[in-house]
Amino acid sequence: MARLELQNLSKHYGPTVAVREVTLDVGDGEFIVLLGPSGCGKTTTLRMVAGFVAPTGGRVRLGGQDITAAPPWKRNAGMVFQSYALFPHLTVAENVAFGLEMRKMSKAEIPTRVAEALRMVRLDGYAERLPRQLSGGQQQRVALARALAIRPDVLLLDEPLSNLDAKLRETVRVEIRELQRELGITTVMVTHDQEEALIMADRLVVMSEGEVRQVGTQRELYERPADRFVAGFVGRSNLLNGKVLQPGRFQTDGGLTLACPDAAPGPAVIALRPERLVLGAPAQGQANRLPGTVEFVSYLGANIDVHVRVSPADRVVVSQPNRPDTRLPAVGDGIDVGWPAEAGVLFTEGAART
Amino acid sequence: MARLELQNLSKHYGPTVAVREVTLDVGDGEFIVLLGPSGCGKTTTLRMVAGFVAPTGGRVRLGGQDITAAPPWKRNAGMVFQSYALFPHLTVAENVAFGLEMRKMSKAEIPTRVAEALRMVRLDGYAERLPRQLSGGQQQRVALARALAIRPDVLLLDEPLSNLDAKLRETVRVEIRELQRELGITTVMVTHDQEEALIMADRLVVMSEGEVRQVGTQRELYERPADRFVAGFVGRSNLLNGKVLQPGRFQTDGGLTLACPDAAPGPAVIALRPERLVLGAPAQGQANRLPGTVEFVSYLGANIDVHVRVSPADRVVVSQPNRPDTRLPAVGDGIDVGWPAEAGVLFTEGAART
Amino acid sequence: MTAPTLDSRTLGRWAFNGVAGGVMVFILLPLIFVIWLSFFRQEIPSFPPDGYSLKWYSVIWSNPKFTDGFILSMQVAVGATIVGLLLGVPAALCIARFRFLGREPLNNLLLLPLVVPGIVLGTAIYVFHVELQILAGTLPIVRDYDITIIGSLGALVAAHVLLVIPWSVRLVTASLAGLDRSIEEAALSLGATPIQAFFRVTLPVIRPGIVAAALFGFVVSFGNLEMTLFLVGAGRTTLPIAILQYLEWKIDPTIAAVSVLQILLIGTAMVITDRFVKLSRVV
Amino acid sequence: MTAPTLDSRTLGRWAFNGVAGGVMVFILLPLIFVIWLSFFRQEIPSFPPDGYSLKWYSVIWSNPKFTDGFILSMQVAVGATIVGLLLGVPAALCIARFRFLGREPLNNLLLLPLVVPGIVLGTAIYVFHVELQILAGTLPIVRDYDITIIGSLGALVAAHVLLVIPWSVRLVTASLAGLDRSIEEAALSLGATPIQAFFRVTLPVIRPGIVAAALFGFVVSFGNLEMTLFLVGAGRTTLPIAILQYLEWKIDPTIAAVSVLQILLIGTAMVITDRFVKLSRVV
Repeated sequence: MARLELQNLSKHYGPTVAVREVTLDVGDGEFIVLLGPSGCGKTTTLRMVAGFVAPTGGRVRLGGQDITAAPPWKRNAGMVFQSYALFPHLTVAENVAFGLEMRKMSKAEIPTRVAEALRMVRLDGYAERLPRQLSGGQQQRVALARALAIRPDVLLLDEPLSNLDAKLRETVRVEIRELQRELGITTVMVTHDQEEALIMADRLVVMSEGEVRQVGTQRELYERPADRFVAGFVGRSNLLNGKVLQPGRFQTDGGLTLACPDAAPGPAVIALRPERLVLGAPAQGQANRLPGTVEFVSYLGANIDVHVRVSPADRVVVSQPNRPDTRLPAVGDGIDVGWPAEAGVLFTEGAART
Repeated sequence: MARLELQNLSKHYGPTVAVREVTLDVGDGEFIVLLGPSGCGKTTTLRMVAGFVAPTGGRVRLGGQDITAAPPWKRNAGMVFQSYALFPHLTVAENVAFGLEMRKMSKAEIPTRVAEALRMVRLDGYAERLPRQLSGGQQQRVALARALAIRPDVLLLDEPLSNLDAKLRETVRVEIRELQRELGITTVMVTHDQEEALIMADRLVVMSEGEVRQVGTQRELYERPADRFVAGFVGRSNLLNGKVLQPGRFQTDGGLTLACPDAAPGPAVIALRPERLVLGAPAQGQANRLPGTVEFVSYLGANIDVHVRVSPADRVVVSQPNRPDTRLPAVGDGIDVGWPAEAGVLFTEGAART
Repeated sequence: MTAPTLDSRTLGRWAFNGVAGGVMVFILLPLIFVIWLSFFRQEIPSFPPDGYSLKWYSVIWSNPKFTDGFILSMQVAVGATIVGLLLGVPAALCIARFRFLGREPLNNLLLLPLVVPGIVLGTAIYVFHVELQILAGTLPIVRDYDITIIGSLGALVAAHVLLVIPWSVRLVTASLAGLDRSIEEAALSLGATPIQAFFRVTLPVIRPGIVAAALFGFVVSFGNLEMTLFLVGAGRTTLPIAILQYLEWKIDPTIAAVSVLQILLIGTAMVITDRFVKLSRVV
Repeated sequence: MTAPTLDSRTLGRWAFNGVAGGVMVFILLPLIFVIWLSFFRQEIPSFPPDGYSLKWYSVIWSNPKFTDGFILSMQVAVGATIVGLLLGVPAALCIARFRFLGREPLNNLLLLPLVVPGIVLGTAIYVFHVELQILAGTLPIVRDYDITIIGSLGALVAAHVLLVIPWSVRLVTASLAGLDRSIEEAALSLGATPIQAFFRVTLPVIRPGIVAAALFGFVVSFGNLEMTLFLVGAGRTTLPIAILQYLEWKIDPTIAAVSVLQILLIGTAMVITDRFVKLSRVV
């Protein structure tokens, strides 16, 4: 339970830059998620905090102390690995006790602490089992108990849920977050799953190609994405390429002219959240109103996605909440799409980027 | 392009029943998805259609012909494997040509058909590459082209998207569906991903433990799930255990009394879709209105999930669309949850089931 | 900014490299010495050498024991490799594919020729041949045509097949284990019969394993002395036996020269194979 | 309701089982014959046997060549296995862990003792020892204390270490490849130093590979004849050499009996090892 500070943390492998100048301040008890596609440097960053990778530059501070040069076994960081990394030849209790033994805790105290850690993850009855006798979900909880038993200053989670099946993941992510909040332990998690990140984090750090693209709460990332990458990666966005003709007017490559927020003229991308678009009659009153043709309809239960072609080069996805009275449009129907000018987010930089 | 009929198809391995009496009628050009958790028998069913697994009982008919006893190489079924199963020693063009050569097509005609198949999946320029020189998404398209080049009567897809990354999967699933619709080819796909299934299918077949639980369109499955399993697996549901006291009155195990649709008294489960529940002031007018405490809040971009404890034993998730003016409730807030009586779906059978 | 973690790790790395280097030197040193010795001019090895010469290499060619031995060794090794692959590849397919009852025993049995000492195997096969000859002697056809088993080339090849089989089965099994079975199913679904699928898909994909199997089988058979000692017919010698017999008679750099040639032969075969297959990955 | 698909597959299955069975018989037949022969009563093998007897087994014990040979073979094999593991385990760690420059060459080099014919290796090491003795002779300490290298037990063990190393490195490398590296990192993050992590986590997990390595190293060293022939000192014999010398003198079922005992010894070791490790999975 301590504050974690990363200052200009970098890792180079020869000419390749895995992580570039990451600066991050994780408050006491905060849950931070590093989010990004594979190869974006998020795992390397976590491993530098754990001490498995020596940074090329920058500092790591934990609870005010500089631990940049400390070896992993002197950092008091509890880590949960993607593979769980349980010791296959030790029982559940011995796995959990391992860190306590390494800390030379008295033989009398260890069983109490092990039992406490196992109770925390609801595995009281499993102390004598071997890891291979447990299900994936149970193994994951043993890994968590083992990391928590040493009462670490910081908890590091490396894609801890990626080996669980989809339905189990839904409940476990909430459980882990509630446990972390209860214990008030500073936590850094790495994931490539944006839904997982959105559900669990206090703040998110979006990374790409070794760099931090944006740090912020869910709402900040979703409503004010810093660039095109974040707009596409966190939540879904319709991205339309084109240019700003004059402040407030945007022309797509497909030739449509749209109302948009103010921005300097020049090449740009406009990002539209699917759920900010409306279809049919409600489109009448909007600043932007385009006639289009329905090309694809997905009934997703809570929402309905409608893919509408609005110009030969432009197709947008509209997400509507599914009300009992919602009528599903059919493929080929003509339909109007509308949205207010302020629903568009403009990126002038990096317009050529994917 | 033909109709596919399965009649009481079963597969037993000794005393274990992998697939039990599956009957299904796939129309000409229809896209059917077999959906279920791993081990539910969906892949075995697909492999019986392909001819790789000999059924213990039942019949398979394709285009009116009984093919139950035909070996795979006489079935004219194009299959796309989860691993893509490209021939690693052959180029892309040779991979696609393989099925045509086996059909003794003339040497003059093959290149035309190969080019046509590659154009279909937008891989025109890659004919001379080897599979290992392609990205995962490109390999997947070669596998699709190879299966389509033989102009099969039925296209079989075995988790074709599970090896692609999340963002790519979002676009590929729409592409495959549009291609299938354009070619009008009868298709059976297997997946464990409910979102994928909802987006791609004309009709879904939900399987569990070797049995078909329900067959229907997205809307049928979502709004009228046949049992508790389907309600939990297709979309999300709050499942509250309890009993029907009298028609229209339900009591949860946590002691809450709720208005519900009519059903015979006895033990039952009530399933509530998170997006049918409302929070705060709008809850006032509803048939069910419960005071509760907010325990967890997830900002998911398009939606906001609020977990509310309504009794010591009952917690419900409420999903609200995220409007620009939506206020996020805080953990610990007292809040009302409400829903109309008809939003609950009752299952009296299998109340004890998970 | 070098952290202590790094220092101790770098140190560990150097220690490890030291061990690896030591092992390398340990293996290489005798080979280097024998190569050096083969170029000595004088007959009795002594230090420092009087001078260097290639004459011992030319001596080899004028000694019919060596040339005849080389030819017989080649015949036996090529024969045994071919037969061993013809038996080993189907056996490997069988082991990799089917969960049949005798699978585990067969798998363990295949280790036997690797672990049973050559001298025991040689004795056993010699005795077996003797008994076979005795049994066969009761058949009129064998008596009439005076067919001999003991010491025949066929019997020697059959025995060497025993040496080849474990390598061929294990190497081919290893490549089959790395083979995605669904590529065969893909071939079937595209209209190939099982036989077409095997020859057009399976075989090309496992070819590296088969090449490696052939190499190892050949080398092991070519160099075998222990078993061959008992089984080779009167008046015949394989190269290893020729070397042994020469050594009983005198020690001069000829033997070193023969060894160098043999190492060159094997080394070349390995380098060529390595172009097809990364040996260290298969073996 | 048996489909033709099934029929042709069942047929294929039988064909495969036939091949597997054939291979099994082919490997087992000589061994079965030698076991049978060891119980024959008469001295010269002939069919049918005059009767059965255990006397050949008792003959072994009264022949000091066999008992002395057995003891020396044991000493050499145990020594070579221990030294081989002490060198092989660190080398395997090194190969499995670091992408160092000499990694591929070292990996290929380790195959050398497996593929270089024993007779070549034996010659090379013999020559090496001779040269070493000559070089060492120039040092006063060696002259004064009359230290001999040629034919010494130490030299023999050192040579046999060459036979043990490829097996120990390959088997341990295979178990390390199956080891999730993050379990070591987990140990470090829980406060274990690298040395504690190695002894409390890595070593217990790769123990099966080490046991298998020890078994194979022991067996290969114990049964080696080719290399030992050149290196054993005057008046000393290992068991395989004793068998060879006995065979030059006469052929009777004693040899069969010795072979059976040796097979039993190896078989027992394999069965015991198999309880720790599924051999067919490691090797």
